[in-house]
Amino acid sequence: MNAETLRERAREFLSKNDPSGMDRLDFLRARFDAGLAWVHFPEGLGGFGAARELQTVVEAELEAAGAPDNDPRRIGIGLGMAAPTILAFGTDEQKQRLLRPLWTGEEVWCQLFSEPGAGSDLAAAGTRAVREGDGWRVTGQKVWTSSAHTARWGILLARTDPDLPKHAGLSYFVLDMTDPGVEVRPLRQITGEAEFNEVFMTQAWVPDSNRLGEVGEGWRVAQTTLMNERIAIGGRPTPREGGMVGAVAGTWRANPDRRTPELHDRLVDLWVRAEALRLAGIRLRQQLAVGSPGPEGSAMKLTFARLAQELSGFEVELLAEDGLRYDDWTLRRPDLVDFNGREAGYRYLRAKGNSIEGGTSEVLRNIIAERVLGLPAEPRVDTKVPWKDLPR
Amino acid sequence: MNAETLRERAREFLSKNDPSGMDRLDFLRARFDAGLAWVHFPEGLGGFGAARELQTVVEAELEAAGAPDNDPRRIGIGLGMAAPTILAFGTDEQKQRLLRPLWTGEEVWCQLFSEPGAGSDLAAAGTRAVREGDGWRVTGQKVWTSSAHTARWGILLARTDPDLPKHAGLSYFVLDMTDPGVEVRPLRQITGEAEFNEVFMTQAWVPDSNRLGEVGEGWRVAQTTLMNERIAIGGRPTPREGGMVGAVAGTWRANPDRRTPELHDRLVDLWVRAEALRLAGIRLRQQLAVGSPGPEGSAMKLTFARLAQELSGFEVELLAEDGLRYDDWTLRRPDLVDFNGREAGYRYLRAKGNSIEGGTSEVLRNIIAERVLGLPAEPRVDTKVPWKDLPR
Amino acid sequence: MNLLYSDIEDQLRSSVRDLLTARAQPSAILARCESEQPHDLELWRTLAGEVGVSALHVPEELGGQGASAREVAVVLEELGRSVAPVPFLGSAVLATTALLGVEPTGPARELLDALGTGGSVAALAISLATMPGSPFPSGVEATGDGLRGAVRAVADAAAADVLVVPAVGPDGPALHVVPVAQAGVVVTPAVSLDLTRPIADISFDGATSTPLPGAAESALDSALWTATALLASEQVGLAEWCLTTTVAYLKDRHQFGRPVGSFQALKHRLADLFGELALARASARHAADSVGGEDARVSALLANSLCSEVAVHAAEECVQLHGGIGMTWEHPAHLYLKRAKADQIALGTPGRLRALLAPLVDLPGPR
Amino acid sequence: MNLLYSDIEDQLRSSVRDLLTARAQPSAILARCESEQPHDLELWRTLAGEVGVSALHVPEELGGQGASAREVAVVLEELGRSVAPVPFLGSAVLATTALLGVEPTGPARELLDALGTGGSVAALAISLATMPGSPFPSGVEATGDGLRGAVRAVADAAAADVLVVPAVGPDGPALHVVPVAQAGVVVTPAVSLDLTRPIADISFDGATSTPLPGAAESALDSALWTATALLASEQVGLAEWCLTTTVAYLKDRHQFGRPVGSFQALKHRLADLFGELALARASARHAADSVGGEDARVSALLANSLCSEVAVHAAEECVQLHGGIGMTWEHPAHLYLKRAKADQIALGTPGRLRALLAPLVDLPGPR
Repeated sequence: MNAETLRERAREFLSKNDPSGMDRLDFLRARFDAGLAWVHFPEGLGGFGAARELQTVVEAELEAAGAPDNDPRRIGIGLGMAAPTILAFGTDEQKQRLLRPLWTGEEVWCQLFSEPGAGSDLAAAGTRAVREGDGWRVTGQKVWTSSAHTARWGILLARTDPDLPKHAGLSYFVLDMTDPGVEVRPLRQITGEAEFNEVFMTQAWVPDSNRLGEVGEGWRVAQTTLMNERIAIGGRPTPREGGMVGAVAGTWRANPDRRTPELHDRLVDLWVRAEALRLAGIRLRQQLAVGSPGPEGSAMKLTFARLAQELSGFEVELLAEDGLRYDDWTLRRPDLVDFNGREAGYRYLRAKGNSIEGGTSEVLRNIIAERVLGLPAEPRVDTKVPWKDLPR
Repeated sequence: MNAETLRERAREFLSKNDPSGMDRLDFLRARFDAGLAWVHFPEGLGGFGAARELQTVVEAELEAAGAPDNDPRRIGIGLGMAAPTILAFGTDEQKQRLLRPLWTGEEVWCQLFSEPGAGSDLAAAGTRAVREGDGWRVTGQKVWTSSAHTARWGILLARTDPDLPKHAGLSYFVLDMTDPGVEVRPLRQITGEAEFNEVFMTQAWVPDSNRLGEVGEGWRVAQTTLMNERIAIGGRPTPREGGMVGAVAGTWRANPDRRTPELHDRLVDLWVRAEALRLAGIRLRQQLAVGSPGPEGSAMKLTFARLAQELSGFEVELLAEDGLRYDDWTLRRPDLVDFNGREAGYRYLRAKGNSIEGGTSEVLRNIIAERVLGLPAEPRVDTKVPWKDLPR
Repeated sequence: MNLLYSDIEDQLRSSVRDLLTARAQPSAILARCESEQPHDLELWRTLAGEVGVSALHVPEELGGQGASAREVAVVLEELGRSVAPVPFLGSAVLATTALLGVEPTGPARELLDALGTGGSVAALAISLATMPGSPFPSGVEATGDGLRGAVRAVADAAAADVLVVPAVGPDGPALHVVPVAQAGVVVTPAVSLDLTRPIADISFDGATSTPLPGAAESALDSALWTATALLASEQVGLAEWCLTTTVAYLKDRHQFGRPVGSFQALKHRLADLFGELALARASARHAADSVGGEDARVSALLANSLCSEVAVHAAEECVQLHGGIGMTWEHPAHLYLKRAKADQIALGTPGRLRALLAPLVDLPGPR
Repeated sequence: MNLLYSDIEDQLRSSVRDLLTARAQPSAILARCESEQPHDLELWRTLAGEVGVSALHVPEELGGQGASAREVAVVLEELGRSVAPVPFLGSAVLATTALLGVEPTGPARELLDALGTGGSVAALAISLATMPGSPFPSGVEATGDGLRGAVRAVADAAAADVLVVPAVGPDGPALHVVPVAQAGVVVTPAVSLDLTRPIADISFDGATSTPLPGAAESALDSALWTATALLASEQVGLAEWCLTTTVAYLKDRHQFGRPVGSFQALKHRLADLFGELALARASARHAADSVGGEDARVSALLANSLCSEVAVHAAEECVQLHGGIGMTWEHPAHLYLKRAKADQIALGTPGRLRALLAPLVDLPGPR
């Protein structure tokens, strides 16, 4: 399958499915069924096993034809994390049932991994799943769950055997978020808004047919999810000044009277690093395109978080008196985070989350040091003890 | 014993021992014998058990009378480290034999703790002392030994039992540096000079009467030495701009054409932190004077090292073209380190040692975190294993 | 130079701390901060009336405690540690110091008395971002028809029943005493980054006022310099809370089967923070000790610029090292982060203060 | 924009690296650096004559390799990694680029040929600290009696048998070719911070010279901008050596019964350095790729200012994390520290370069 064949296939599909004359959902379903959803997925599951890079060919054709998209940012967790995991570990029935409405956006997904007591240490998750007949009863609390309030399904990491060491006693489930045992509460952040949720499960029911992977294999399944999360983050190409640096540079340009020599050098230094990070992102994508992604990618999120925090902290200082203000403390539930839609104080506070969410900067540094640089692990005290005996 | 009595005692001593008409060494010996050497030492050992703070009264009287001093910087290791250890752990004979020539400077001391394989981990020292008759044969290598080439005695940490865990198998000796089994070689540093030495011991002889403390008690004895080292470092009051910041500020003032806005803010920031460090030192001494030293002292050396490095790095940048030069790479053996007697490049390189010598900044951070902040220790893998079985 | 805490200062600290521990717990502060009345005026009346914090550095002959700026600094350390929403900075530091700089008779003396008991709360009508040494503000004019003009970002103004307003009239600059409860004064609370010391904007449209005789410019100057020196102590208290709270949390929190505080990378960061705090404390004590003395400006700029950086760093580390919980609204860490960031701006950002300091210590800039 | 390494570049890299591994081990460099001849001219002749590094970006029609600045950058990466004392920057980058900027005929062409084979070594007679965009230097005058004047801190001058000298004469600025072996030229090696790229001072007292026809100012400008862009790659190579060497040492070195590299605080610092290096490399590749193009100045300033900071940081961490051994003369870490610090100054310190960059990216300074 080369680009030309694919382009033809897309055109042929469009000739039979005119987006201007079709219901959006019907169009998306048809696109899925035509194997043009994600071309690297297998036939019958929205693709036909083509090379991943070729997806861009399809997107270009469809975009040119004015086709509706599946609103990928809204359903990012499903697309980026749940789908690759279902593909890798799901049964045929699970794939058939779940992937199509996931891709079309009919069913939103959320991720139920983090717990109040298991943040960086995800493998210590304590949410219990107890076998009952042909299913499981799940009780516990998850946290930092975006989209939980709109989600139909959650990918859930739960403890099925507390007597085993922590990595061995986990299993991986698909939880029906409409189950009466599931309660979703908004979790307010320091910005005032609530992007995330807490999810409380009280004897929530999961049929065993909604298990992904074997019992006790949850950690391995979760690794697939997390690896895909890391790939998904920070992947988009941006133009120069496309990120937060653009907002801050704009504030600088608009405020000549607030400039000082000290702030000037700081800004140029931040600008330099932001631009270098952008170049490093371009370099990474060039590596990916020739099939040899470099290890530098693992450091991108770390640098991104630091820069976002320094830039936004700088901006508040630059604004001086106006930095004493905030735009709005109202408890809101935004669908998407948009740094540029809010003011400097919001950016400052929201950026604090960049070094926490999706793996803290501390955990990322461990990963870089051990997996990229090959430095030895620290002595571990938690890997051989039964989970129930771990100090917490 | 109050200040007044002591002042009278000093005056009485001076009336009998006129420094202007006496041989320097005779005067120092007489001062020692009169108990005016270190007043907090016991009677007969150069003092008479007075409060340590009262020493300043004696110094003031003697200085006013033009008395010679014992050149304390030249014999700092003896005064600051060997003497308190001998006092705490020596036998009466050892104290009588060693303390007087130590204090008068007739016998210079050096410290034989660090080894190439035992730097931060001093307790892993591998220099072996093997019992032979009424003494010990010592074989091994020590490093970073200042004054070794002028020293008569060395305080030596050596392994007397490799089958015990590392802290338990050490003993503490006084090594005769003139022994034929001792070879001293200068150790050249990145500055080009050799402040320090390597000391090679090959079957060097130490009579058992030169052991300090019990066999196997070496680590405890060494703790006394090290505690006194930390007290000794960074203790002197300086005037504003008295330290390296003065040299750098001088370079700034002398070079108006090399100033830039960026360098300006950096310099003022460094100046602020240097002055705050000086104030913190004053505060610490005020605490000591009222008998309640605060825990902040442990952080002073850490901050000092960082500032010295930042300041000297800044100065080289400020000098720009002249920063490409160095004053002299000749291998020299300076008696004392004097930042101000050399140029910017030397300061830059020499300051790199500040975060290594006398305990690395990394070890100091561990100490602050555990002993001051009370954070838990890391899991230890080296404390219960026989020393000989440790990985190295 | 005395950089220690005296016994009297320690006693004062413990009175203040006991009261704040009882009455200003984070949950209570959080519940209040989005309410109609974010300032806790009841707590303030107790602090002022019972502990006597609001007239500390007012001379005894003017009805005050006759203490020095050092004691004011100790109170600020405790208030920084608790981020209690009381108008200490606005009323007891800025407004009171300004009043002490003009002729302390007549209306000035009456107002000092009222502030000292906590019976009245004042705010000095200048932007909280005003730097020490700034020229006398020209935003409010004293006309035959009363005061006219506006001031933005005034600390504690929403809690004040009376304002001390720098205004320029036909006879030059003067401080005016202005009751809030009149038609010519509108105080509009701003949405503030700092939830526990909210700012407000004030407009004057023919407001009735009493001008105070005396040297208005030097009085305002003195208020700004004193506040610059003393705010460093609030920042020290705040940074210390952040360090202490983080250390306590990391001792307790377990991940990977170990207390998180046993991980070396975190230990080293906290050790560094401890080192910064030692510098901050020494410089803040020095600044408090130097108020009114020869080295006052240098020590105020030094302490405020340094402590601003340290407090923000401490608050940012506090949020980060708490992990997810530190990002939540229900945990108090964000109150400290917001206060630290606002304090960094208050009375001048660190870089702007360093630029002021440079010529005072013979470090001239590029030609 | 291509930020990767091409296969040809990889081959070039490995030829250079193999040679340097065989012939420029740290012990040999150390032994040489305090000798009478700190440059390794024999190694240089091999690099120039056999590997062909000295005429890489000289067009084929001028007898060069016809490669681009990208390949020059790859050689600089390797030279940064080995700190081999060869006059690549002075001769093959600065002098050669300057010669390419004037009319490449007659004496200029002859000199290019001689430099390309390694038969001759040149230095561009400007201070290594000169910033790109600087005005044409006025320190050397072309008079009827030959060149007169002096230049300080010229990189690689002590290794040069010929100098390319910017001088101002009655007809304006020109580049002059000046043989070193004459009475009118005195090259005095300076005691240099950087032991492996020593500088020298040069004085001209009636030196015989051949003025080169062509646009001297733009030729010099081009040499400075190109060198600014490419030195970033040397800094990347240097930083990478520091990181790799430190990682290897910390895996091997044991303290407290553990490999030192298992201590988390050190791991985190090295991870941060790895992140910095990723930015440095991307920016250095971008600068090399942009030489002569539209974005050349921005990318050169960006890369050099950033890579200067990263290289110094890497070298400082290398020394610190090696502990005592890193402070000794016998360990090569100091050679890298000294090179990194000198490179930070070369062609402008990072702060000075950022000040140049600001207006180019519409970030104007305070009014």
